[in-house]
Amino acid sequence: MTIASWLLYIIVGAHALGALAALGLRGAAGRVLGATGAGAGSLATLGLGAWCLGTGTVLAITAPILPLTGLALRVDGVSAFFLIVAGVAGAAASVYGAAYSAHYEGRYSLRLLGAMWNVLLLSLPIQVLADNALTFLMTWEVMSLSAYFLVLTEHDRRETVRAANWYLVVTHAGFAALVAAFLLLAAGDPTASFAAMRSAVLAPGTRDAVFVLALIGFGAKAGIVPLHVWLPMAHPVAPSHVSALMSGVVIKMGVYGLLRVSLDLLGGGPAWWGGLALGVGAVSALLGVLYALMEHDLKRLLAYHSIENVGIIFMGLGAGLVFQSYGLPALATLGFVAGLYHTLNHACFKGLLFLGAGSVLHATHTRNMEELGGLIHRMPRTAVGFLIGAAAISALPPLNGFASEWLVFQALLGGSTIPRAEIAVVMPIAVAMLALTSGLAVACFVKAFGITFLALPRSAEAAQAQEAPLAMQIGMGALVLACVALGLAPFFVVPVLGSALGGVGGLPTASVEFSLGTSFRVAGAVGQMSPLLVALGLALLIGLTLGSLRAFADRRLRPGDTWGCGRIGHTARMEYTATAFAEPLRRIFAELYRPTQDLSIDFHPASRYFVESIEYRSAIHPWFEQALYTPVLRLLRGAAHRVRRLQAGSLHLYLTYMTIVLVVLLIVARWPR
Amino acid sequence: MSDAFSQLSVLGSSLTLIFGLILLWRRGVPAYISAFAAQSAVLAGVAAVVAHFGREAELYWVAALLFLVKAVAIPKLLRDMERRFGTERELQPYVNTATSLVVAGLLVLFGYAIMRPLVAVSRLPTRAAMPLAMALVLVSLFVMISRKKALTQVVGFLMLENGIALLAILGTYGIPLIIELGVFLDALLGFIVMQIFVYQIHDTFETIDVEQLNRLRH
Amino acid sequence: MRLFAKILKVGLVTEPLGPGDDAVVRVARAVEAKARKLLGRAVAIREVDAGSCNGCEVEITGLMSPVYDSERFGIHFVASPRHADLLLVTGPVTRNMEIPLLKTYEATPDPKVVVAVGDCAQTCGVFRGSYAVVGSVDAIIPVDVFVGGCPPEPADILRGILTALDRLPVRKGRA
Amino acid sequence: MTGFLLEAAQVLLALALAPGLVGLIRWMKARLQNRRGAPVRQPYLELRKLFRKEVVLSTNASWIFRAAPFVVFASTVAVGFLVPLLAVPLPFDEVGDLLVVVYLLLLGTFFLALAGLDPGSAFGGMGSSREMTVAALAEPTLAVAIFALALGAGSTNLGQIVGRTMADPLAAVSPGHLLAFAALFIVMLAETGRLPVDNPATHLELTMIHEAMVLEYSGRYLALIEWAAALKLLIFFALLGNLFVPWGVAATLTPTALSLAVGALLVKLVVLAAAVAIFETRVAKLRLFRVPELLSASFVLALLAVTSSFLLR
Repeated sequence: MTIASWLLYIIVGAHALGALAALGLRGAAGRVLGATGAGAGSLATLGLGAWCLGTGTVLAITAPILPLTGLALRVDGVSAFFLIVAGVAGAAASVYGAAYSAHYEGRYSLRLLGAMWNVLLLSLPIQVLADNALTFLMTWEVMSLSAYFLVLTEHDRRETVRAANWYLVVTHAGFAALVAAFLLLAAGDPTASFAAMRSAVLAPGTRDAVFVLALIGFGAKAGIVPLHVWLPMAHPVAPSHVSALMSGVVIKMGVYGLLRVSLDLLGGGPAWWGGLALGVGAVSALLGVLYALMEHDLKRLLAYHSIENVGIIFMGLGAGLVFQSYGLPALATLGFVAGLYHTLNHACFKGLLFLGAGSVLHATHTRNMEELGGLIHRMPRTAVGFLIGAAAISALPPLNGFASEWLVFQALLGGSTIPRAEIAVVMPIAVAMLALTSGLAVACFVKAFGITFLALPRSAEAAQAQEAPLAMQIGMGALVLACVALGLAPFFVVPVLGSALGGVGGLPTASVEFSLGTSFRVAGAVGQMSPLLVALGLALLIGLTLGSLRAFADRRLRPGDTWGCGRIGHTARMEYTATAFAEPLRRIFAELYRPTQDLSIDFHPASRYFVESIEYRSAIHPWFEQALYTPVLRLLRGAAHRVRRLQAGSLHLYLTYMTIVLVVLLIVARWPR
Repeated sequence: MSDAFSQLSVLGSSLTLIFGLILLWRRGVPAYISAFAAQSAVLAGVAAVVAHFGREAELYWVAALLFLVKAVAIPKLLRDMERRFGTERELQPYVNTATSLVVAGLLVLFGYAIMRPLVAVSRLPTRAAMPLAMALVLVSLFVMISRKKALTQVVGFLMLENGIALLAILGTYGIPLIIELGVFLDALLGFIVMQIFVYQIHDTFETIDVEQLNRLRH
Repeated sequence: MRLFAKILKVGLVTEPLGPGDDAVVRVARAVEAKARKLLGRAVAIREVDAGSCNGCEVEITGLMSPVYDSERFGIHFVASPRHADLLLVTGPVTRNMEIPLLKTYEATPDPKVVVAVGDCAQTCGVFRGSYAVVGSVDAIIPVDVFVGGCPPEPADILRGILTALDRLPVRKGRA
Repeated sequence: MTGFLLEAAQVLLALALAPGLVGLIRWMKARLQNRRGAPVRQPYLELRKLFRKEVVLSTNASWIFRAAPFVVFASTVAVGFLVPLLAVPLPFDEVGDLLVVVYLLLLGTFFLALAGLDPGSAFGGMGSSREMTVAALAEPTLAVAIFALALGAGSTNLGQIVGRTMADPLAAVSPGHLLAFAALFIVMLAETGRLPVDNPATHLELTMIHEAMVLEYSGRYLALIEWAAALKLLIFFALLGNLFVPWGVAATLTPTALSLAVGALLVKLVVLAAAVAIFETRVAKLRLFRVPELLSASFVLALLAVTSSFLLR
């Protein structure tokens, strides 16, 4: 028995016990024990990933659990990395969830929540370890369904049910694409192992089809535009620790899957694969952040940012695929590393932000930013956590978002070494879109943090808010530490990621491209930097400024009212709102948002010069979603109508159908090939 | 030596393109006319540069002619027209300014992409500037598509002609003088015809907004 | 071309206009010297219209014009009392402006001085006794200097500012 | 060791020169308006005065409001360490490249915008909203201009870009360079709150962008913010001057070369200040919703710069 396999057993055991405890025990005991199992299992997942990545262990296990093929598991660098992603976010969210789910007591089923939470957390490591098509697809389904039940926790709300339905439909459409992709990849044999797929020689047309199907299937899971519609519906209505895990890890399984299929199983492809991934990534990133800007529901805003960040990750992967097709392994590694690094970073800061938003929801019972405000005074620790998450997702140095976005930029700039016209056209546009995305993200998080946590509370609930319980603070604190550490230490993380990718899909095994040191240099890329030194410098300079101000400047300080041109009273109604904050951008991008406006004025009956009330409504409609989904829905409805004719309600008719199908199947099966 | 040649030709072409972009950015017709005059002057300069480095004495004549006709005479005529109509501003183009500019940027990239094969096989020192000339042609066409006022369209047409001339100068070191003159005359004739039309439109509709031409159908 | 012509034209007339009459020049010199000593020659003014007929405002605007150009003495107007050293208050204080005036005074960081400009600010002028008027400026906030006149000339206002700066307590040491 | 001394010297020089640069622009503008204007040293006096005044702090404000001036100041000074003012290569060149410079400045903007929202004043919120809008829309131009520069130099590190242009003087007049310069000039106007985008001398809250955010600050905090703003302007000028016209930047650390570098820097700053002053006299402030048009024009220039750089490779 090696350490790795022990860890694997601990993962399975802990989650199984956690699920059983959650199902079997009532009240606080079940909740805490379930969370403990989940947390322990996640820590073991993290340990397994770190151990395998650190020692380079390749572990392969086959257990005869599934029919036909058995459960085939294998750890390599890529899966070990995703184990770490799942472990970090899972552990933090489990600790947080132990306290967070307390307020569901007596209202919603805690048993189902605890059990499904453990099932989901168990399915994630299995997912990335899966080594044959059947294991992969079965786990995929378990993961999707457990996430579905978790989304449905608050099942008595209309929006929850609607969101869960959308999620189920889109994810199953994606699943269908995946099944098709794997069937093509394995030449019709659903039991084929990944090793067999790697060595299989496919026609170029088939390979293209597999890639496109995989992009659709995994893109639906990852929330790539235009398959993202379920994401901003499902993430807000799920319990917050579930949102954190779904946004941080579950949608990353799409990234993992795409990487596994396109790079590992297919071994890379023509340049347009990468170009397609880069393109949908850039569009998702930009549209994600643009819609996030218009959102005033804190959790939905974060959900749109998940789309944005998945887009950035896809840009990194796409750039990697492009470079690989041009035979530039060092640059390709840079692109993939940038994508993976951002995956890990996003799991940390987005997990943190969702947990922070959960604390706000927990304290104020509203997700609407227009009713929040001033929480920094009532919930100082949550505010610090959210601020760090906001700065990290805005790619501000020296936090982790900056390190990975810098890498994506470097990868794209590195593309300038390819002397081809299409690259010369695509790369500057991609760089510009990424830059616009990150600029808008900063604006969006100034809004999210500023409106939610600063200024005066805009409602009684916000004014009465209480700081989150300790367990929730611990969950957030862990992720804060992760964000800071990952931001300061790219010189450590990047070579590890490089070695994790080593050997996958023909990438160079030894990652000599990345030199260690506090400032890290990347061969093929065109710049270097050191977040650690930047952070040190900033800290030093702040200290120095503070010190010299103490010494030389006047130190008097007098509290006073906020300056409002001498207005007599200053109330929360006079503050800038989230809508107002985003208004300039809404006007600038009006052609995209197509806002509808509705102004109705009630005049005083006596005179038109006196107004009794003014009502102004404005809403934005994601027109491309309507343009895309309305026809599909109409088509589906039409098809369903036609199919309904088959439904006569007569038992005999149904039996006839079955007989016909049986006969046809027998004929097909017996048909000589 | 030839390095300076290609730098200068690219610089000149970039300038003509930027003057073309002013049509998308500014709203006043006087600014358009100034931009056109400046662009023509730069075009004449490019022709002179090509004449100097390419040792094509004929092109000096083309340069001088270009300068006289396009940088001096036509702008003067245009200003007269503008004065007669008063200031009509391009207030509501079909495509708003910011989008227009981004579209123009994409057109430049597109021009670059389609000229790439030609540039790759060409050995001329001026080859690097040709995509920019192509981009000017595309941008001028876009101006004519997206703007409403007849005068804007006239200037757009003239810039289109400038772009073609630039392409000819860069690509072949000037087509023979005779053909050049023919094209020139053509353009001049076209300009005069358009001028007459604009006057007619103005007299009929009291505006030179070409959107009003839709009314002719009824 | 027109752009260049314009800039050339502007460039040609870029001669400093002579300061107005002699009195202004003398006041100006004095203000400059005092201001340098007291506030490091940087005085930020917040103007408060506490109910004036805007006659005083016209004259105050004259301070910023090229003729008087108060900026050359380091005196400039700012948008927020938080940035200001000196409040320039005009008009009789109306009921609606009473609290805003007080709040403006409170919002101004120390050291600060107040100059009340115009007769109304001192005596309420023709508005005295009106139901809408609370009283003179010094009934609401401490005033350092009154500048008389209806309206006072910019030179008088400058002189008033100067006198007020005189009253400013000079802070020394670890200021 | 000399390298670190050089770093310290250049940052101190930048801090010392920055208010004077603002004063110089104001003085030139005053002259262009036929006014005598305040002397160039005026901003120093204003800063000294502000450091001696008390602070009035809104009761609604949190620690963010008090921390923001320090973050803004420190991040701008940190950028001062990364941008080559006098000599290349700087010892801190590999600590951060041009992207780090851009994002460090963005860090300052982020905190200043939060501080604008913190006291709950409507003006502050308006300023934050507008500042973030402009900052976000300026990003693509910045990134693409950096792309154009990196294409030429094969690096985003400032020392290498400067060094490459110094080695190949003809590159300074190459179209890619000139276009990128024009694009960055427009972005500079937007980022430092200069005229067609923002009016640094306005008193009307409704037309403000940058000023509206700092309406609530007073005393030493205001001084830090003003100083940081002046430093940001100087850094942008130095970037424009030294990245595109690197002549005079010392390649060796001899006294002659360094004094020449100081002289060259001063000349460049004065020239750029004159350009800005003349430009600001000529143009009117744009409506807020025409600012995107200006920025998209600069974006097109940057795209053209990239294309030209590709062409001439």
